[in-house]
Amino acid sequence: MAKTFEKGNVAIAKAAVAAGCKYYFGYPITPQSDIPEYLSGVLPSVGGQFVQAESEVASINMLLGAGATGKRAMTSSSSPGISLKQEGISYMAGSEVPGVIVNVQRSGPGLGGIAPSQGDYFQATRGGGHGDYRIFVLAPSSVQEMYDLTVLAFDLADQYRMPAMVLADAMLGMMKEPLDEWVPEPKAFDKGDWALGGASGRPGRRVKSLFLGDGELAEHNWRLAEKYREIREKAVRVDVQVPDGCELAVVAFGSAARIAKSAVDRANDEGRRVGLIRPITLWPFPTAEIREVAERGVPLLAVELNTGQMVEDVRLSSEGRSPVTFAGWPPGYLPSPDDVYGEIARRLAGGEKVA
Amino acid sequence: MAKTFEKGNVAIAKAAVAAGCKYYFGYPITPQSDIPEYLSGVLPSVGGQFVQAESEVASINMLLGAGATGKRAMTSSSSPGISLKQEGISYMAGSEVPGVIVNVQRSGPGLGGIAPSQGDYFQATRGGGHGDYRIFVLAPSSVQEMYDLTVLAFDLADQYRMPAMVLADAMLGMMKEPLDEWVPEPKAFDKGDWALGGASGRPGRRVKSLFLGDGELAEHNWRLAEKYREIREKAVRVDVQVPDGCELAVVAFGSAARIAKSAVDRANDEGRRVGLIRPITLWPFPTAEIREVAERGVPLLAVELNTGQMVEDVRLSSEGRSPVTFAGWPPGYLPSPDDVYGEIARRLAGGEKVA
Amino acid sequence: MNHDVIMAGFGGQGILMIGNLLAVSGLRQGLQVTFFPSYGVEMRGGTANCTVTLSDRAVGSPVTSRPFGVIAMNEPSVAKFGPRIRPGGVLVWNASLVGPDAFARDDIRSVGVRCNEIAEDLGNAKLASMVALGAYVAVTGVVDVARIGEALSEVLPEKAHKLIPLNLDAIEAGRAAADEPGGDGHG
Amino acid sequence: MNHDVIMAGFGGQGILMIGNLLAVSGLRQGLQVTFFPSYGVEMRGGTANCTVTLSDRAVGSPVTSRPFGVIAMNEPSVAKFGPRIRPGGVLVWNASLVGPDAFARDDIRSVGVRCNEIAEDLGNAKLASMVALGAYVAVTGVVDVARIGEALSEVLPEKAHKLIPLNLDAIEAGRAAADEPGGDGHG
Amino acid sequence: MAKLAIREERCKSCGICIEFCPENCLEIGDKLNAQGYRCVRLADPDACRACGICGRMCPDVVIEVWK
Amino acid sequence: MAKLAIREERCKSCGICIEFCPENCLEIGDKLNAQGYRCVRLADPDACRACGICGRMCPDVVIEVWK
Amino acid sequence: MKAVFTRPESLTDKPFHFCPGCHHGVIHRLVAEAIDHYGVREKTIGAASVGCSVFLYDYFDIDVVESPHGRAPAVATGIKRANPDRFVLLYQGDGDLAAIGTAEIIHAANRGENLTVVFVNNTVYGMTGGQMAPTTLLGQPTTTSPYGREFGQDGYPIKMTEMLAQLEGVGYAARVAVDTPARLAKARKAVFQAFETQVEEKGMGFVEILATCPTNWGLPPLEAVKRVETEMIPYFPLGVYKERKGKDFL
Amino acid sequence: MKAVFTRPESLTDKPFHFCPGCHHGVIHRLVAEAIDHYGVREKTIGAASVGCSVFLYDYFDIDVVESPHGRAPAVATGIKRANPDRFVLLYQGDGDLAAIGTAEIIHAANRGENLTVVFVNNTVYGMTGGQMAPTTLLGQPTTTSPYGREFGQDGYPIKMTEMLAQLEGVGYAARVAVDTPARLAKARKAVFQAFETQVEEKGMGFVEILATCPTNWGLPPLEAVKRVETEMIPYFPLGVYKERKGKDFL
Ligand SMILES: Cc1ncc(C[n+]2csc(CCOP(=O)(O)OP(=O)(O)O)c2C)c(N)n1
Ligand SMILES: Cc1ncc(C[n+]2csc(CCOP(=O)(O)OP(=O)(O)O)c2C)c(N)n1
Ligand code: SF4
Ligand code: SF4
Ligand code: SF4
Ligand code: SF4
Repeated sequence: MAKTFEKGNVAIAKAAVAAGCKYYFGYPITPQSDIPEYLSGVLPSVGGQFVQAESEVASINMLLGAGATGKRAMTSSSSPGISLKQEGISYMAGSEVPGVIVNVQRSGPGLGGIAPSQGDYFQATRGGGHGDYRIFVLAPSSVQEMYDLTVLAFDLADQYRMPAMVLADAMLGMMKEPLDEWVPEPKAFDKGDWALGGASGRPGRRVKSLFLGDGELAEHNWRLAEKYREIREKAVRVDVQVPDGCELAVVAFGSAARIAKSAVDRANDEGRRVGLIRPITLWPFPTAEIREVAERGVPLLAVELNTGQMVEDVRLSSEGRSPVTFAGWPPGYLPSPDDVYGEIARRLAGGEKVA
Repeated sequence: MAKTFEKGNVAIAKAAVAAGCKYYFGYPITPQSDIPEYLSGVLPSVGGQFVQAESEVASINMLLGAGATGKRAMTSSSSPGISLKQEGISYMAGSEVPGVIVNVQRSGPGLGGIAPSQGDYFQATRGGGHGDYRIFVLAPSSVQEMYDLTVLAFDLADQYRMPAMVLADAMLGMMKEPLDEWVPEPKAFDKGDWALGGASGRPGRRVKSLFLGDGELAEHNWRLAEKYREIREKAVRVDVQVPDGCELAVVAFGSAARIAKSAVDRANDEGRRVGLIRPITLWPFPTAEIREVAERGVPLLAVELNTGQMVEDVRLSSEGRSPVTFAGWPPGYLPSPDDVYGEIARRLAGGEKVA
Repeated sequence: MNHDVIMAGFGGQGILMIGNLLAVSGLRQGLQVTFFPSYGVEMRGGTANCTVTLSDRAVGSPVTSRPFGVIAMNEPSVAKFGPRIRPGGVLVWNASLVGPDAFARDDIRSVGVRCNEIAEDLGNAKLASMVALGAYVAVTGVVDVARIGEALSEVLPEKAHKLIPLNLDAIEAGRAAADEPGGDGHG
Repeated sequence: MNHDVIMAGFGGQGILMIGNLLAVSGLRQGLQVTFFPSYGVEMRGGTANCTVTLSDRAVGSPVTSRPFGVIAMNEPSVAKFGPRIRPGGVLVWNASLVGPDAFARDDIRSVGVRCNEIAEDLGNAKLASMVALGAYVAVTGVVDVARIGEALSEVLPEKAHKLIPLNLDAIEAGRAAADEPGGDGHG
Repeated sequence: MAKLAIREERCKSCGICIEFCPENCLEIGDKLNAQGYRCVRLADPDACRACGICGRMCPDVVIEVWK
Repeated sequence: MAKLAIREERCKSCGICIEFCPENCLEIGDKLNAQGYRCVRLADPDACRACGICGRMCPDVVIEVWK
Repeated sequence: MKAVFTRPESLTDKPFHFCPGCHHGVIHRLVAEAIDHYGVREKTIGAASVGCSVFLYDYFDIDVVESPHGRAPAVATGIKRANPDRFVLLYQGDGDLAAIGTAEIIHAANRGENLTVVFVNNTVYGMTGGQMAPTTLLGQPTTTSPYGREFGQDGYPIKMTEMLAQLEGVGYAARVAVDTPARLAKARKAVFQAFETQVEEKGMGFVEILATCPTNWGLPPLEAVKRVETEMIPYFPLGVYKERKGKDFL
Repeated sequence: MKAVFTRPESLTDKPFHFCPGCHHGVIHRLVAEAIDHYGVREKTIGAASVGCSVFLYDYFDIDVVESPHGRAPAVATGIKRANPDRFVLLYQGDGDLAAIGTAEIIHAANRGENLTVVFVNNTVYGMTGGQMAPTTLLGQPTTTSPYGREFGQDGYPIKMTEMLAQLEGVGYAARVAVDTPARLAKARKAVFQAFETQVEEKGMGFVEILATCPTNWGLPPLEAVKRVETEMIPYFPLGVYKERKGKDFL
């Protein structure tokens, strides 16, 4: 099939259908409403269900319900709506229910605005909900990746029985690019030993996060921690372009990485050696990969569309091995490649004291 | 007045009244319901209002409303309820509305249980809501501090026009200790230039977080970031007990610090030299103070009632200057001083590989 | 001095009441005290327990894994907390609900008291845990009995003050039972 | 080749439509393209703009601070984006709503077109931005006009295909207007 | 003949079965169960006509009834 | 005599005032305002009896009416 | 011998943790009887809620998912939409359904979700220690209305069945009590009807059951049972508020 | 000359950002007239909501706090409880009030908060681009009900005024429209009544106003205005649903 020219949001919606997701629960919010709009038209025709919930709180809980029965399902929203889903996300993580959650980030805090932002990095990667848990956080940086990583999110969610979030933003959601709508091979995940479907020929089973027996909850938490450790080892995805001899490596994800890429290209065109590290999974974060670059002594520059969030993970990766600096643009002003180039140039000129 | 023997939760409620808080909005949840229960009896008699809201979402928004008019007000809840307040907290931070939020943490993730936990450290310090914002996070570690830090929370909230959270847990909330119910001097905070009370003799004004003008929101975010920077410089509180020659320093807050204290005492009684660092403000985190200890080469052991959250801030403080290890007990098993002592002893014996 | 005791039983047996009472008695005796309940308020029909620590220094941890004393009002509590007692410590157990063979240790002092029956004899089944407290205080001497009287008037709401004598009777009955031959030990 | 153009105007003027159309035309001409709208869907009555980038290499940033071209359909858009045009670039402005004195630069090519009137003459006021696109494509030659025809049939839903000829007329009228003497420059 | 099966360990001594027994044949017994409740017992077996009301009203499904 | 003040820059050409004018004295004019709308105008001033309906029905408070 | 009354099959053998005299136990049993009667045990998925009934999953031998407080109707919607051939059961308290979960129950009802909802109204938050609920009666003291619920401060007790019965999506709505043998029999019928409504796909089947909470009312069990009749029923009238005969709403 | 119709004083001079023919403009003006009439401008605090009316604070020369989507009734409760002598005004859309904010409006009403609520029902989510609202009519296509709202899938359009009128805490509840001069006059009266209810401390004053959204209905302004009469009013009957004469609820 020839490439279509598609909006990032629509790419996510199409990927969900391609991945076999039949159930969508959501509440309108800009800049992601294309997702429910597209799916409300398409899901009925594939035997699925589109439910416009009364709120984001209801949506995430519908996802919990559908996910608990082993069915592939999705919800999507944008920043304030995602805040409202935090209790539900914590429940899903605690009850080990798979499901895909899309956050097309907009500006915050509060009502903020609808411009692109990466202000929800902490919320996504540290768990905005209560308790010790993690969710997958995938950060696409092109319309094609909006599609590819959504497909991946469904697989990861099922494989590890946990929520997976696609963390996009208003830029990636609203922009259009050519898209290859490939059809994934259906993967078989055996949910027979936990999914609910009626206690036919077996005792009733439960999907829950309440554990009151002596030490039971501690054990549950350690089991989750062990799962997360395994994921940190196995599931990291990152695009590292830091050839030998680099004077600086920019670390950026999502739309910031797009903008940074143009700036890095320009610096290299001008004869400097600047690398680019683009985390694709934000959780698990590519700590080892960045550490390796830090160990080579390459200074790191974190570029984000916020006032400094991922930079903490970069620092935690470097842990003093090489200097880490930050350049950020909170929402309300979208930096151009020139802006980012300016920051790179300042670093190369030694103009920035490193913390 | 002689010391009373009081529950931590009640100490918070009494401190709120002493600090001049007249308005409380909340929804019942264990293990903090003593707070609304106490206040429902007392507030009417001081000319205040106790409102049992229909939910935690409503409570935080009532707080937003009362706070926007410059009145001292409070809400309290426990972990899942705090997750539901995240959108509202982000709005308060974005609109610069003061208010006190109490989280008496229980076990998570999900429904979890009602046992003590420190699983919400990330949520509290990184912002569980969307966007770039911070709130004060104060971590009492005795019933007296439940009182003292609640009083402080009201002052900090008013001084910096932002939410302040008292982050306690089921242990501190339910335990009883002697309490000195001192009466704070009323501090005067001038709210005349922003609080709402009717546009009498002046144009209408607004309390809001939506900024759509060109670059306006970016500017707003930078202004907030600058405020946060100032707070980081001025408002850190920490109790550092790391005499020269220490072989190890334990870093712990809240109830974990109580348990750790007994373990550290035992180690010192046995002739070892072990220090204790107790962050009192979790945000702003005592980065410089811990860094100073790390610079002295003292290995750091973070002890928490979770699977590892504050330890990241300890690592970010050390940034490789001295080794940082972690010992944690997620909820469901409450460690005894012996458990913590065991971990200390292992470190002293060199038994733990440092990451 | 550092005296820590865990009291445990069914929710509703008055465990938290006696813990609180002992703590306030200690406080009024000039000790440093903490009282830490572990009670499933969100879990009906569960068990309740609390830890009271009395010390002449500031109390660090309000929880303990190896207490000096245990008051166990039902069988699960004996099973759970009995083994944790430090050698040389004290166990008071409710012989009304716990059989004599439930638990044995030679390195502690173990006192069985028929708390329910004694309380019912006093006319109020709810006093069972007060009886146990009386026995515990008698055996350990951790606080003066007089302090308990004072603490009762501090802890009980005004309108319940008329019940103080009855409570003191229960304490006294517990003391007496602990002193009885055979009240001590596993029989 | 790396051609970036910002189109801007009131919400509802069809800005996103022409941006999308230009991008698809480029795509069908074998170029790499991105289309990035910046539209206050949650803000009625606001302004809309979009950036289209056409390149023979993979497009990095879909946003630009200094575009080659600008199509400005109202006065605020001229004021906002006009100054950002790279020297040697192109500005097409809507002379129906923007006065001739609104903006002047000597280092770019500036083309005023009475888009609203031309569109109304064609019988549909909504074609104004299509007229502007016609002028822009004529001036810059960034894509073949034939590609726009193809792109129209890809972009418009089947039932709107009957409107394709009218749209092409608008493109053509825009081209013609741009060629007119006086259509070029500030007058 | 009526048969009542009373699972004594489950009785919470609430008295509801006694209150609603139309023949007044139940009463609170002397025995403490492990939960500390004095369990209900069939005081007057002959009067019982196995109507089943005690079983149905009991919140704890303590009593089963056969005829 | 009736006086209509029409703030042309605010008119959005919705036509509501025209529709509800009982005397049919309003119409859409030729002039484009800066927002690109052709503003309403009083076509027949003599017919206007200053009832105020146009002002009240206009969603944009474009028209004020005096008598 | 013939069984006059025996434990229903879909109840597990686990003893209830409820307080003495608490009506949750009776209501659990009625629900189990309905599950048995309609033979749906093997195709039922329960959406448990948070409250004293949170351990539902220990007592019913069915599949259960735990919902966050108040959100069971949303969780159940997710289950039912993804599994229209399953039987989906909700059991919610008055804090859960009438306070925090107001939006969820109203919109699940309004969408006409085919669900069976058992709503236990005991006029307080039981599990958390007796705080005021939206259903608390005027004058009733609770731990957060220590001077008694007062309209000017706290509003009137809310009548959920009346409110929900108005919505087209609701196929059956009734209020019953289990304080006497006669009312218990009616309650049983109502619970069965609420099941049947789902079985026949007539929209939401809703039954509100007035219940005791002796512990938080501070009353001995038998006095608590009496209060249902003397104080609750007068304010919360019993009866069937809606009964759709056919699928006439489609 | 005598003014027949002039701009109310408490409206700022800022031009509305609404689409051509959108009734939000008329309703804003009515509200401003009520503020002027009751002389409460200097003591009013508005709780703005999220929707096309989010810029309320630009148009009214009053103090305003911005509420999260749907939560204005909670925000307003906080304001009013802490400032009982202030006049507190809410202005909410149907997505805001009847979907995400269902629990907040019902409980503010049930608590009898002294608030004035202007509820603009235009059967869609305007600001976000025309998605289905709980009030969307059966058969009405929207961007998330592209085949038209269908009961089996989406439920019936919800009638908030009828639901709220039942609650004791509501002092006044009416549904009006502004599509013709005659109805506009009645609507003005109803808005005034909703103000008066708060002024006289009779509980919540609630007025639902049927309104156009030409943009998201895909209709030219005049056709949109006609739809109010032909499609909306038949389903959402106009009238006063509740009017408390005295403080008889106290
Ligand atoms: C988000 C959240 N808020 C609050 C709670 C605490 N909580 C647990 S159960 C409950 C209410 C119980 O009352 P009800 O629903 O009436 O049921 P009952 O216990 O009386 O049967 C509350 C408030 C919670 N678990 N989660
Ligand atoms: C928590 C949250 N969810 C969703 C949104 C997106 N949103 C903004 S306005 C709106 C609905 C607007 O519809 P309505 O209330 O009917 O008002 P109208 O625009 O039609 O006047 C929505 C869903 C938001 N801002 N916040
Ligand atoms: S009703 Fe049940 S629990 Fe109550 S006394 Fe009778 S048998 Fe015991
Ligand atoms: S009603 Fe107002 S906006 Fe509409 S045409 Fe008339 S003056 Fe213009
Ligand atoms: S607290 Fe009340 S509702 Fe809960 S089990 Fe006890 S009596 Fe029943
Ligand atoms: S989108 Fe609809 S509600 Fe919003 S301003 Fe336009 S017409 Fe009015």
